[in-house]
Amino acid sequence: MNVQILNFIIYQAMKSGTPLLLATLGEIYAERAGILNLGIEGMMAFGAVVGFGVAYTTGNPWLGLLLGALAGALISLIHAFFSISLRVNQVVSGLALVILGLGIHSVMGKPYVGQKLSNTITGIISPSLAQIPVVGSIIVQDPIAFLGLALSVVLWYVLFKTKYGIILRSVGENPAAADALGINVYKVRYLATIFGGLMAGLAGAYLSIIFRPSWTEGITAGMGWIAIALTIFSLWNPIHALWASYFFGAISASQYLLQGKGIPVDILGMMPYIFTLVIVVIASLAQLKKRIGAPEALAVPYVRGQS
Amino acid sequence: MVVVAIVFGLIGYFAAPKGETKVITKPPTLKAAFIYVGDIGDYGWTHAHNVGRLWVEQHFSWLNTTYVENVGAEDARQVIENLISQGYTVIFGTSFDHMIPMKEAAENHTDIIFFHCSGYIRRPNMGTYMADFYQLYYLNGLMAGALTKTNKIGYVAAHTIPEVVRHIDAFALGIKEVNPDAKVYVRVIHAWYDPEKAQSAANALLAEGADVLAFTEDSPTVLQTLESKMKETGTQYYGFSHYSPMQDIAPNVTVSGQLVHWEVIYADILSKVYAGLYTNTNLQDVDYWGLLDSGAVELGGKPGVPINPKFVNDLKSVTVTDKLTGEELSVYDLVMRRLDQMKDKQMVFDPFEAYNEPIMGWPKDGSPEDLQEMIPVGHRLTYHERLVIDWWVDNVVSVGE
Amino acid sequence: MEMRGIVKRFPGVVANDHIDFDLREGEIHALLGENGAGKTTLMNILYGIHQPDEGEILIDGRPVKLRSPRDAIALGIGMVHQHFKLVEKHTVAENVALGYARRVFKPLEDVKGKILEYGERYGLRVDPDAYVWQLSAGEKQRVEIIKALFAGARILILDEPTSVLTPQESEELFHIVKKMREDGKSIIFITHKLREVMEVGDRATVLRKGKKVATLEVSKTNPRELARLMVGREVLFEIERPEKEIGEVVLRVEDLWVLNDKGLPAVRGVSFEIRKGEIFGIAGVAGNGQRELVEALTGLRRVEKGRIILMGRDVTNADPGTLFALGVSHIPEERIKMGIVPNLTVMENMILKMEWRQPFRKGLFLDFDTIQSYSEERVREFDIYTPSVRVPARTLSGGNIQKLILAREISVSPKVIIAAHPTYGLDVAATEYIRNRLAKEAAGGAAIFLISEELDEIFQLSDRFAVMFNGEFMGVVRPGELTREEVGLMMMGKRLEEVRGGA
Amino acid sequence: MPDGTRFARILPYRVRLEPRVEVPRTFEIQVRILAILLSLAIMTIVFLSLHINPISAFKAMFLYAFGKGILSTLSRAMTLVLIAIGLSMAFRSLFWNIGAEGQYLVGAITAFGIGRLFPNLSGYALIPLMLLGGFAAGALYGQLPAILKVKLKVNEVITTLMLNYIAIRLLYYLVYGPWNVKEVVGGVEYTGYAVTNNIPYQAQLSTVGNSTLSYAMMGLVAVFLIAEYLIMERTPLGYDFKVIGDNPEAARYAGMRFLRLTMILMLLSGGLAGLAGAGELMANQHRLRPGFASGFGFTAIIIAWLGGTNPIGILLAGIFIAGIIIGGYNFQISTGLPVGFVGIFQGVLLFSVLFGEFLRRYKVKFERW
Repeated sequence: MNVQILNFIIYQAMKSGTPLLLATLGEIYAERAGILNLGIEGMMAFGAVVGFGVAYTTGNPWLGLLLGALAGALISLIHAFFSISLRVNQVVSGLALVILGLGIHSVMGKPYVGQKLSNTITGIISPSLAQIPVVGSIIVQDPIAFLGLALSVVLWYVLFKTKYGIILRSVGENPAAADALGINVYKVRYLATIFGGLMAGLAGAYLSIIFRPSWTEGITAGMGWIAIALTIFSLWNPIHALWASYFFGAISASQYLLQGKGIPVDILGMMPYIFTLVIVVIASLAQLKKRIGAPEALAVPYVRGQS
Repeated sequence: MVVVAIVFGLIGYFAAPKGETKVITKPPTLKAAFIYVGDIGDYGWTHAHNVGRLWVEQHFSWLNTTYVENVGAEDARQVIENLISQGYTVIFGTSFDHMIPMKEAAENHTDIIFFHCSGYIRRPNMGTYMADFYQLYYLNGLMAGALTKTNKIGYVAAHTIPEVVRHIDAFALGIKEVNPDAKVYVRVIHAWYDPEKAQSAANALLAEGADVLAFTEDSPTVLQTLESKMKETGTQYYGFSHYSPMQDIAPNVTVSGQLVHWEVIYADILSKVYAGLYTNTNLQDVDYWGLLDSGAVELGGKPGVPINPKFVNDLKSVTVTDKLTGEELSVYDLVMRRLDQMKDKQMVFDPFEAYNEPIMGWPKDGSPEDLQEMIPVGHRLTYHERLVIDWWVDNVVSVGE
Repeated sequence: MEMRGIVKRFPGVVANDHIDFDLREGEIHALLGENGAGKTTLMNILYGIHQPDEGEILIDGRPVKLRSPRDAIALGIGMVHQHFKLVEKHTVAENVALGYARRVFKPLEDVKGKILEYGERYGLRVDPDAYVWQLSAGEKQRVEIIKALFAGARILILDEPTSVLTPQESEELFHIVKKMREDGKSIIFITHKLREVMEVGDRATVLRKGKKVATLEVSKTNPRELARLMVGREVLFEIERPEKEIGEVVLRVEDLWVLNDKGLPAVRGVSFEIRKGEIFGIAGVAGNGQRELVEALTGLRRVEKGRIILMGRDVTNADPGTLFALGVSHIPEERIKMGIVPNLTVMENMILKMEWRQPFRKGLFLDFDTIQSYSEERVREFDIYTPSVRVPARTLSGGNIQKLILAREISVSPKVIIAAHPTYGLDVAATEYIRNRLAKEAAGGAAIFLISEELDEIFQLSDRFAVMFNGEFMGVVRPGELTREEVGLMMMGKRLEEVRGGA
Repeated sequence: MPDGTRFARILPYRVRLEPRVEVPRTFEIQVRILAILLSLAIMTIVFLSLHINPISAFKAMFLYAFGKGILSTLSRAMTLVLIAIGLSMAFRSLFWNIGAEGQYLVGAITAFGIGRLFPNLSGYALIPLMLLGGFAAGALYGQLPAILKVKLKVNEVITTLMLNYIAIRLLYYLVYGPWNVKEVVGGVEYTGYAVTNNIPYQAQLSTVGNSTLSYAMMGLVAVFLIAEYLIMERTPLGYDFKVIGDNPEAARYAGMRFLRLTMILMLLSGGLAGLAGAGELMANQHRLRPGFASGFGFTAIIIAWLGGTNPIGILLAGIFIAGIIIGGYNFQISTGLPVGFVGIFQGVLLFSVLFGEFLRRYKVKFERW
């Protein structure tokens, strides 16, 4: 395999992997707190359109990213309210969020159709470095890609090595226990859900502002669903999420290398999904074996005094 | 629900100022409706059609138009019935998907006039129209062949339907004419619109060594990818804009491209309908095939700019021989000469004519090895042969299928 | 601390009816009452889990509002719940740090030291790095107490602390509690076991049906008086045991090995047999393999090794459906979680497991007329209190739910009845009814396998019983052969021989 | 009984939620009507915030959908309801079948394949054969998630979703590959286009007038609505489904055979989606094309939830949602507003239904702090 190909795969793994990673990290935190949010697709779409709108009108991509993320957080509040306060079924609430988010994004996006961002965010431009095998394709990545990398480490540390991590995990495992120690379960869950929305919104804004700095509808193209699969595959561990996302990015990119070699395009096109299917099965097997697994209280509304 | 309200407040903020709402002023005497398969937001196919619609809307005081977007075949008939019930008497279906529903509707409503784009079924009250790019792709090919350093030229294809095959072949023929060593690599994403896939496919082609890309996908993604790759790696890449003006989106890589002017066709059709030349009984053989001579299509990545000035000199510096006259000239001049020849109604030149040597190719469902003579010397593909073209020119060496 | 005129209503019931309760510095105050008397509710109010509808709470004479445990903890109130509130997947240290880590980073460092320190001071020994799911009930309880101490509790509420402990572990607990009293802490000790009140209590408050009956100095009273106050009448310590003869072997278990959820052997080579008309009891502290044994017998858990023979037929690893069809009824430990389908009606619950059987199924369809009349008979026969058989089962009280299950399981005249903690958490009336009913069924010729943590129940009902410890039988004896204490020793892992030898 | 969720202290009241012990049937209906009204109210706010006259917007939508366009609405409703029936069964026994889209597709694909295989069979044989094939295909496609869920505890939301994508790719493969169109028009054979040939004429279901509302589909919907009711409410099978849905532990305790039951469940749920796909192909579209998958499987989820546990409810919900979709086009035509509003409407509606669910389950009590 020559250098270009190698660099391409690594480059693409990180490039298409980053939005997945961001969204997955958010979902991991939400689910660790016991909130299943299937609405990622919708939150991403909303974040994408708001982010682009802001970046476009203000000309400031960073502001776009910020508000895009906030938009994701805002819309995630709906899910938080319904699943935490109203204790409704979280699966359905999540689906509703998807439908709603996609609808809003198409309506809000209309004015920006075919528009291009005057200035966007790029990585270090250094042709000489870019040629270096492996390293080159990483160096040229944009800041947010690195942010994702850094976040997965930080979030891993916070989750497993800090007091907040203990609180978050406990709320997802046994809310009654946390409650008995005076921890506000509802607050923690709200925050976790909002954080999930924040990350999904960021992922969306990343797509519209950095991944391809121009507006076209349907920009999320099912990534939100993949993120949910990756959450399970990574066994709710931010570090696993990192390589899982990159691996998925690599797989879905490499199908184009295999084209023109006799395999039908669409069979190749199935690869990423079959792959996801397989890894989720593997993950489930792993769960059955080890004591790791979905948080005990995942998707179970907490009612003080019950259970 | 508070949140919901806030969220919609936001939409209000973003969408309200620009959110278009039709106001009907002049008393319409002809009501025409356009059915789009995609979003007018795709900045590709549907967008281009909508530009055409707006043009006629503005220029014909006697005309009033409307449109419906995101109409797939499953709903086309319902939508058509609805439009008819609202008094629209001319209905344009802009997607191949609309062919069958329109045919059925045409048979049910013989008093209504239908025009279907990119299809092949006609009825006494249903004509067809198409603006085709193969000549432009050929011209793009001439430039691509001259500019490539790696002799590897990539093409990101949405689907390998005849239209796209025709374009890729014309592109390949252009390349071959100026640079016999250059090869064409085709990557298929099986989506008319999917930026993520287009981006991956484009990068894959670059990784495989291509330095020039053309594409069929309803977004500027491929050009943007080239632009950013060029920034990152410092290598000069070349690309060709598709359907809508994209040169300004990627000014450093866009050499030329194909532009469409559906308004030309729409204006012609509608004025003829208005004048009573087209009726619900005489459309059986009305089939528009908009080429350079009609002005329905234009060379370039930006209206009025056939070639990005940035690259003019590079093209002038390469010299080739005109296979018709045998004289030496620069690729730039060749492009311009061919452009004029094809604009001319006489059609003295056509990419799909074999002049001094036969055009070799291989069947779509075959492999590059089994080459055969596809166009014998002196033959020019007939209209129908072009319409159903299902083979690749010999310098197309790798196609995802 | 003082609680005045506390009233708490829940839909349908008044859990606490104008209850006054006070606690002195450095005393152990036993809160006595049957299940459902309102003890736990009262304490949940004191701990801020519930809010009283009426009444006030004073601490050091100042009225306070307790909106959540957070408030209670702030006021130095700690509670050890009957069902431990621990995160099983986390370590002891993490469980403590959850509430009491001062530092954001390295949260475990500072708590570990103190855990060990408390271990020294009060004899609360437990390994901070152990995972909770690896701990014994006693150890878990210590973790809970440690958590309360971390909170700086001056008032410690222990809810039914001994219900999961061996007599010996209980002794340790009493020891710990007394040490804490010496430290000037006040302890509320919730229980329904008279013996314990006499042993640790300074004062005792007795509740009955949500009302306070009396508060008295333990030194100035005796078990019988307390018992009378508790149940309102003399408890009958005997139940009538109809004449019956023990018949042929119905169920034989040979060298049974079963794994628990963690994949470790929970039942290790157990063998026994039960005869027609016999009640075979299993005494022992929860978590010593009883649950796994029951699940193996009822087909809910794989048998790794050994055989189960029912009426001479090998039913090892048969599925629950088959076993039920062969006449094995199961009164599950997890009454509500397992025994009923809360949102289905009483009559639908009455035919669970039998929905495919005649006469409840006519052809493709369920015959609701038959089902209804059948259910109504059962409701009458077992005097289940319910407005109609068409209300959702979840609307029934605990006792009636248990009767519903009993009715369902017994009415099919089973050959074997597996009864796990059949009276756990039920009031005296229901308990009495169910015990009598089981005795009657045995007399009627069923073989009954009875698991219970209530030694009284074992002593009262069983013809023979085994004491189970760590997955093994410490021995099989008849009631009366051994004293409570001797049985307690066996529950602690002494084999029958040793106990006899020792005695 | 629990004290309820605490809302932010800024509220002057503490909100307590008390579970309702018994819920009268009428209340179920009231709650759903309330949900619809609520969603209309919210949409009104949305429209107003965008300076759109809500009255004219709703008129544009509903007057057409339930007036001139009623046949289109019903035709769309039939397909959706058929899917929704299966979904509501699955949801009631807690199987989150998000894969109706894929099951719908393989149903259509198989039906088409059968039609392609026996072009000369008479309609009387071919039509039932194709419908059956569609059902069978959907049913089989639903088995993998069922088995994986029971055997390996694999989350069915993911598996069904991934199978959707795979089914779409399969469709592409067939449409561009082996089943690609080959038809002669005006002496020229056309091929390579993004479509297949028509299904045999005799397999095209006859419809009311020149609408796309087919008698066969109405019949199927009627039959399966009744069937669903009987299965869920009157048979031991439905009883078992409900037990699994309400308390899986009890089902385990009762010795129910999860694998078998879940497979049967998905046989029905997936099968109905597949049948709907076949019906849509035979009644309306007559050809496969890449865009044949158009989110029906997801729309049906909303219907299943809006409709609740009662077949009439599902039917009405289906007609209502279909009305929003069909009316949505008219809404576009007459207001020129983007179709995205239809999505927003559906999202809001689904949340409103959830809100109704909440009201059905809890009494809300306000208390001073």
